[in-house]
Amino acid sequence: MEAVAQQIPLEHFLVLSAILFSLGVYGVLTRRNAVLILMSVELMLNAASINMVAFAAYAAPERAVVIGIVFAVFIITVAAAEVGLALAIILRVFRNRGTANVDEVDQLKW
Amino acid sequence: MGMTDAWLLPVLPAGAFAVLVLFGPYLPRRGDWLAIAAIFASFVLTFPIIADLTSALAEHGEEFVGAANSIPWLEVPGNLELRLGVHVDAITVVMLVVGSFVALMVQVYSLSYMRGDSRYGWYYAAMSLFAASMLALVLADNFLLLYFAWELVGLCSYLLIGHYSHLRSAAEAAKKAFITTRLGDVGLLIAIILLWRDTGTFGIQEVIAAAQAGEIRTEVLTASVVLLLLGAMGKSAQFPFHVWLPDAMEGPTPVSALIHAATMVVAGVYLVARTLPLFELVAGGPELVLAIGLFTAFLSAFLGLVMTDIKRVIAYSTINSLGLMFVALGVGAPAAAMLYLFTHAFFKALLFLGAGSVIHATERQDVNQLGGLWSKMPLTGVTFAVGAFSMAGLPFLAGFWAKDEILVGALENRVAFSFLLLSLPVTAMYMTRLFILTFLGQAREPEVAKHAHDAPLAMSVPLALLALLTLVTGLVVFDQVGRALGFPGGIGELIFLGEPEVFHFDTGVAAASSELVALGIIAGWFAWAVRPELPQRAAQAFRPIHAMLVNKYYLDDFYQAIIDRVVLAGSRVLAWFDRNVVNDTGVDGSALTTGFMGYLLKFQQTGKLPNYALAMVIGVVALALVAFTLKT
Amino acid sequence: MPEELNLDYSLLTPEFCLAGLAALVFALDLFAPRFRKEWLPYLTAAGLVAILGLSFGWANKESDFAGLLSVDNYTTFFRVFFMATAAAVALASAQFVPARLRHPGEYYGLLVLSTIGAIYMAAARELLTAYISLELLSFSLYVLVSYAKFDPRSNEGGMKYMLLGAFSSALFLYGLSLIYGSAGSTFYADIASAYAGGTEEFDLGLLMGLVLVLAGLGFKVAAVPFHMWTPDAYEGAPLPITAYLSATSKAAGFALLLRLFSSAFLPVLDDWQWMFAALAALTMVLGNLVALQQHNIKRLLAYSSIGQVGYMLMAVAALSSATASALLLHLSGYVITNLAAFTCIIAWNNLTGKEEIADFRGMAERAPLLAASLTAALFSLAGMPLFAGFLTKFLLFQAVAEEGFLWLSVIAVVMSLVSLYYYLMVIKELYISQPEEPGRLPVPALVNGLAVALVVGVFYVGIFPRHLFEAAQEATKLLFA
Amino acid sequence: MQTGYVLLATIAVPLLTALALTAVPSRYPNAVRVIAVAVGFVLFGLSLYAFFAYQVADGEQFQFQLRWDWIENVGVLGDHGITLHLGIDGIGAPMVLLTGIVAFAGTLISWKIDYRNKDFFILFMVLVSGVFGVFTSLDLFFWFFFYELAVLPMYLLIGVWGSSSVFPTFARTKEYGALKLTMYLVAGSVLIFIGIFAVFVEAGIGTFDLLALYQVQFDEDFQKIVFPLFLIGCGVLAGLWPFHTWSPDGHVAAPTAVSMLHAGVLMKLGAFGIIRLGMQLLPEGAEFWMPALITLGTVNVVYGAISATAQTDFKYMVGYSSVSHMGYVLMGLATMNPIGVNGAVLQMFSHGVMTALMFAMVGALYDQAHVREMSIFGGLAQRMPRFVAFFAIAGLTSIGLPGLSGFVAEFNVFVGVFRTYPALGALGILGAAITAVYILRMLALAFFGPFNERWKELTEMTRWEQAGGALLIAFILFMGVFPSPFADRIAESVLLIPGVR
Repeated sequence: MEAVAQQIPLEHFLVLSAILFSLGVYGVLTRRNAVLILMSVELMLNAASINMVAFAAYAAPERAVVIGIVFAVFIITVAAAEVGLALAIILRVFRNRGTANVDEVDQLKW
Repeated sequence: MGMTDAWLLPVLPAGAFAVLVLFGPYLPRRGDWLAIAAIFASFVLTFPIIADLTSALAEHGEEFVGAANSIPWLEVPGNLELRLGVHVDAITVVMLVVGSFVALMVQVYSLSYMRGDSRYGWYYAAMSLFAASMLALVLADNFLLLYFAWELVGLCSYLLIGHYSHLRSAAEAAKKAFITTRLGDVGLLIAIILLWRDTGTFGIQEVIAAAQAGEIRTEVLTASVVLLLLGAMGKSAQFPFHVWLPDAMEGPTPVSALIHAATMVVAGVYLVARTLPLFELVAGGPELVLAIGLFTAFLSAFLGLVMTDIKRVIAYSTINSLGLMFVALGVGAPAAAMLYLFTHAFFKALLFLGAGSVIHATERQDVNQLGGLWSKMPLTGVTFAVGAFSMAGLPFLAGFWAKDEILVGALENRVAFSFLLLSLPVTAMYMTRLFILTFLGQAREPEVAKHAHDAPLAMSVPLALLALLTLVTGLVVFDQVGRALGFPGGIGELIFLGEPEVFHFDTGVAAASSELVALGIIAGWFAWAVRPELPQRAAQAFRPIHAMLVNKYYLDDFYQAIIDRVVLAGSRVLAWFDRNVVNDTGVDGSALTTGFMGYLLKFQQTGKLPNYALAMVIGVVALALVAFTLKT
Repeated sequence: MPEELNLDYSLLTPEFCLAGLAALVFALDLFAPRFRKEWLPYLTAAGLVAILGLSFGWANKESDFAGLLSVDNYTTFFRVFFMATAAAVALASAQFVPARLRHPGEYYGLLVLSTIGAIYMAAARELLTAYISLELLSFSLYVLVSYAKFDPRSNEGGMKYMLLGAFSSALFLYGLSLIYGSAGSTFYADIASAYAGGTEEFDLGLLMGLVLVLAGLGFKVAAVPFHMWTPDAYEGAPLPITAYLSATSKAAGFALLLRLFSSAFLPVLDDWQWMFAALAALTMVLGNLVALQQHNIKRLLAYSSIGQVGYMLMAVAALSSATASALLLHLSGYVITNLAAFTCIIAWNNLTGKEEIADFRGMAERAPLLAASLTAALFSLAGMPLFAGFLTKFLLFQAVAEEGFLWLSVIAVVMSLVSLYYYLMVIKELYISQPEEPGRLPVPALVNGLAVALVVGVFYVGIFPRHLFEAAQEATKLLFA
Repeated sequence: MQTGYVLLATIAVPLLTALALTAVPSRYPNAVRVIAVAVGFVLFGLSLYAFFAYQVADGEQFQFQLRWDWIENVGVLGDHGITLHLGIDGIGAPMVLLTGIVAFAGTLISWKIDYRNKDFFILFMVLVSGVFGVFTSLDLFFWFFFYELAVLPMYLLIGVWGSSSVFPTFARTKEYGALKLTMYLVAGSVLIFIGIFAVFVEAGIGTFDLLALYQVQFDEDFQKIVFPLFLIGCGVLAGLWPFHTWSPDGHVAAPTAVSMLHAGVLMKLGAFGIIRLGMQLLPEGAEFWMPALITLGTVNVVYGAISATAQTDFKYMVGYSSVSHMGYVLMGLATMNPIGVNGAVLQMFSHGVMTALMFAMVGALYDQAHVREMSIFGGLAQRMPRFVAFFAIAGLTSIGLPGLSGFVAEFNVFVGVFRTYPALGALGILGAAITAVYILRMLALAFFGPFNERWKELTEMTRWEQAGGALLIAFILFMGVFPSPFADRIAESVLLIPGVR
């Protein structure tokens, strides 16, 4: 760990994750295809896990290091489950509506 | 049974009223006997009171201000103590005698006049209440009880004038009477409270005493006097409140007799006479009363000339007489006023009851449909004549003495005096006219006249008694005669507060008035008996004047216009304002605005997922920005 | 992280039982073809009630599992709370599910599983645990919302809920990561001690973390502007699930919020108090105003629940032991009331298949008892006396005012006046409008019984609040110990 | 002997009755009626007892006191918690009696209700319970609790059993009337609610008990700020101009018994609240705002009277006359002197009985004729003499005729007002004269004059209506002739209101 630390400061990881996160948000806001929105969300999740690992490696006190790592693992699992679930639902929508374009799925409003 | 027990007088008829209202239908003859018994008892009970009073007068003489007796009714912290109490002195006693006697006569008379009426029992109940409240009014020792009774009198007049409630005209007349008098009552109530404010008491004598002691601020006293007068004018039908009185003829004739002769309309005169000391304390107070009285008397006199309804003519004559009484009060001769009131009670009751028996016999009351009844109903004719000429002021009839007393009182005031003299022949003229058109000449509707006949006993007896009194009351003013008639000390002594010599009989004045009256009578005779076409020609000649008189100086129309155009229209405008501005705009408006905000806001829910996400992002960014700015 | 871990699994018995129950339900549906599916709801409810009774065994105990889950009165309170809710919803679904949905087994199983998630949200004292339990609850709900697989509206609601949920949990996670970074731990206690210094120095990680955590949880409790999913999900979801959403998912969100902010972030109160105040004001106003314009009963209740969330957020903003207990009281009252309302609506929907407000006309003629219960519930929501709503609102607003947020209370009071209007609009349909066809509807006795029981609960809270109130106090006392 | 359980009973009995009625199968409407009337009678008896057992001049400001700890030591409320504290003073006693009378009369009048009369009486009982509660509570929380409780059933009572009316220029549906009334009153209570918050926080003694709060000396500026909340909040219910418009529309829409109870008693709740919360809790604030109140009160009197004159619908006329008469109450309160306040409370009682009688009569007519337009009637006196007599008595009471309750009350008010504001007093008396105009106009128009054959099938009031009317008239006369039993009780307590001198 220390070795890495000398070469790459924490900020780089944080900036990277921030960029990832923003990209994800951007994607969620701009994409119209439900699946792509889901992908953007995944980007954001990854940003979060990068943060976790980075903090675990750099900032966290000795006894809390493991938490970040574990957290990252959990995030990955949850994300996977999330994708499965979301795709199932999107599939239902596609079956019933013939589209996965979220702008056309606006029967419920006001 | 002394003066302090006088509270019994109103209580008796009041009790009769209560019984009649609650159990009337179950009583034999609907309980009319009970009412009459009660009022008769009250009448009889006046004599011991008179005796007590005269003895008290004999004892204390001058400084006797009367006997009082009262019980607490309602006490409120802040020095508001309301009591019920009686106060008896000479004026009171005169009113008691007149009131109870006339009421008794009228009720007896009604026995046959009202027979078969659908609300016979109710009629007697109301009559009892009327008598009770009038007696209470004159006995009241404080303004509050006076107002109390005052309002009840108004109520009874409302009930009785509207007795034939199935007639629209009766309902309207009753309403008119009540509302008109009530306008005056507003003044009275305000005056009472104002006086209380400065003196802390409602007792009439105490207030007067305080006023004389100068404890009441001048402006307050002035205001309250004017307002008192307002109340009196309302009840006593003084110009411009007189309009209700002729319409009040819609009631049963006996009621008119009671209202005009002894009870309601003289209440105002009584009130002013009671509080005259207050008026005298106010600069111009008496003059105001005088002016109003004079104006009223003068205006009303002419109306008598053109009216064709027998009762209306008498009604205007009443207004005329009331004007005279106010004049007497105005010139500071309360004794004369009370004397006139006393005599007037009898002959005016007589006139109305006579008119009543005419109406009873012919079911007509337009003089143009009457005539030639003299032979058919002699008793009525004679008694009516007595009443009419007493009203006209023919010498040695009751009205003559009283009117001369007033004339003498007014002697100092040239203007008033001359106006009075002017009004004399007019009065005489229209009374003559009335008598002639009703009883003399040819019957204009023969078949009606044919069936006419004198009234049954129950009606004739009161007529006769009243006629007799009309003949003699004038004489009893000389206290010897009074004594002879069994009033120890003579009524004169009572009326003139123990000094008969104040009754000045000025032969000059008497002669003048007699000549004028004679002139009036002759003129009337000439115009309506000898040359009947003359009046029509006169009417043709002076059409506008005639029209004005027939329309009562257009006053009623004027008031009607005010009510319709101003009061009702104004109220409609306000109601519109309340509904459309206050409610629909103010109240509903705010509600609608809230709803509309909801309407606008609901469109943030576009149904499009990215917008939702955007909203969340905006929320985050906004919170973050604010957080940073707060921290740095 | 405590030095030696207390791995006393017995502490988690109720949740194990719940898991078992869920498994049983799944299994019965799958492998016991002869098993009468109609019995599933009763089985589920019975099981939940049994476990509920069991969980009383931990009343007034104070312990924790591995420093991750605390088992204390707070947890017990919410255990009882969530299981009772789930049981009620299960019963309310008894007629609905066979008529409208397929696969009853999964339906009830997911119900139970989500309950576990909700309970652990209340019990968690560590961020990762909190997150996992939150996702456990959410995932079950995503499925349940879109459970009517052939109903496009249900799919749409599910999709929006799902995607936005994922988005929000991403925000939440990122926030957590930042907190972890700046506090160096994910245990509430450690975070608290890390920030014990107070809020003098500017800490980007903390601030962004707070904002993002707020966003994530705000999404869960439907606080403006993170509420957008609520009306659509409510409208799309099957009716009992709408009820469940309005009850459990909100309550769980608040359970988590309350423990997290009262223990972990209490030292940095100044940093987030105003955020909650602002959100509360926004939420109250928007929820109640927009509700005025709704014509679908589910949507109406969605917005009204948003309004209610506003009231509860006030309590978090003016955080103190008083407001916390008032919040729990209001939450309980609100949930009971809402369940009563939904029970009647579900029953009506079963009988007529309608869910527009106008379709409720003449309910008083056709199903008097339901109409009366619904009216009672709506009056309670509007905060009328004799019902739970009056007392809980009064105490809540009072407590908030006490803490110096009079302005919030004023907004709240005015907004509850506004809310009265749209509740009255529903009541008008029930009682004043005439039914389009006459005749009584055959309401199952059990439904009537459930409705009456819940309404009795409403009255109980409204008239004899003492016990519930003491429970709420016991539950919140230790948060501020 | 005095026991607070009497007061508790006045609250609990109706509530329990409402509960019990739910058990009665709606197949037996007569059973419902009998129960309702019986309970009404019991309440009447209880209130009568409470009124006469109230001891004048025994030093105790509040009698019949009863305390029951409802919630102890809850965190929100500090250590005191909330206590159900009942008790009446000389002002509460007549109000309790009034409620008893009107409630009993209301049940009698409502005997003829057929449409779902069970539900009607359930709601009616809740309403009655709430009203009793407000008059007897000495605890801010419960005061407000019962205040809302009295408003709660109103919407359904009006909406379900009320009547819509269409006029040439506008229409008022019962839904509208019910909704406006409910929303408006709750809006008023919002202000009260906020005021209660403020008082509770400011006092800082952690209790809602009024007797304890009366001891607190609030800062003067605080009083000046908070008093208007109570004044307007309660004023709404008292029909204070310009917050009065719910009253005419609401009354027009409401069924008879509800109008009776509403105009008769609920509007008094407002005035009562101004005394209890306003004047007794925040005397200096009251001192400061009273000039405003008396101005508005005078506007009430004149404005209401004039609007009433324009009305062609019985109920609208009575509704506006209520606005006008409540103006006297407000004027009397605003005088802050014993006479005026005493008169105000007397007027609260008098107007309560009188207007209840009026609404009862209007209802008696409307239920037969199904129209309320005055001008299309005529000569009813011949067909229904008793009815007209009762109506006339009510009318004369409102005119302020001596011998009837109205006079005593209004006279006190006038005297009180004249003490401080003569000009306004004169206006007030003028308002009384206008009252005479519209009342007599109504009587002449609808009841006298030639009989309109269109109404020949109309019959006299039912026995029940006559009984109810007679009950009310009995008290009108009682107070009109023997006012002291009322005045003594009231005056004593009025003197204990701080700032009244």
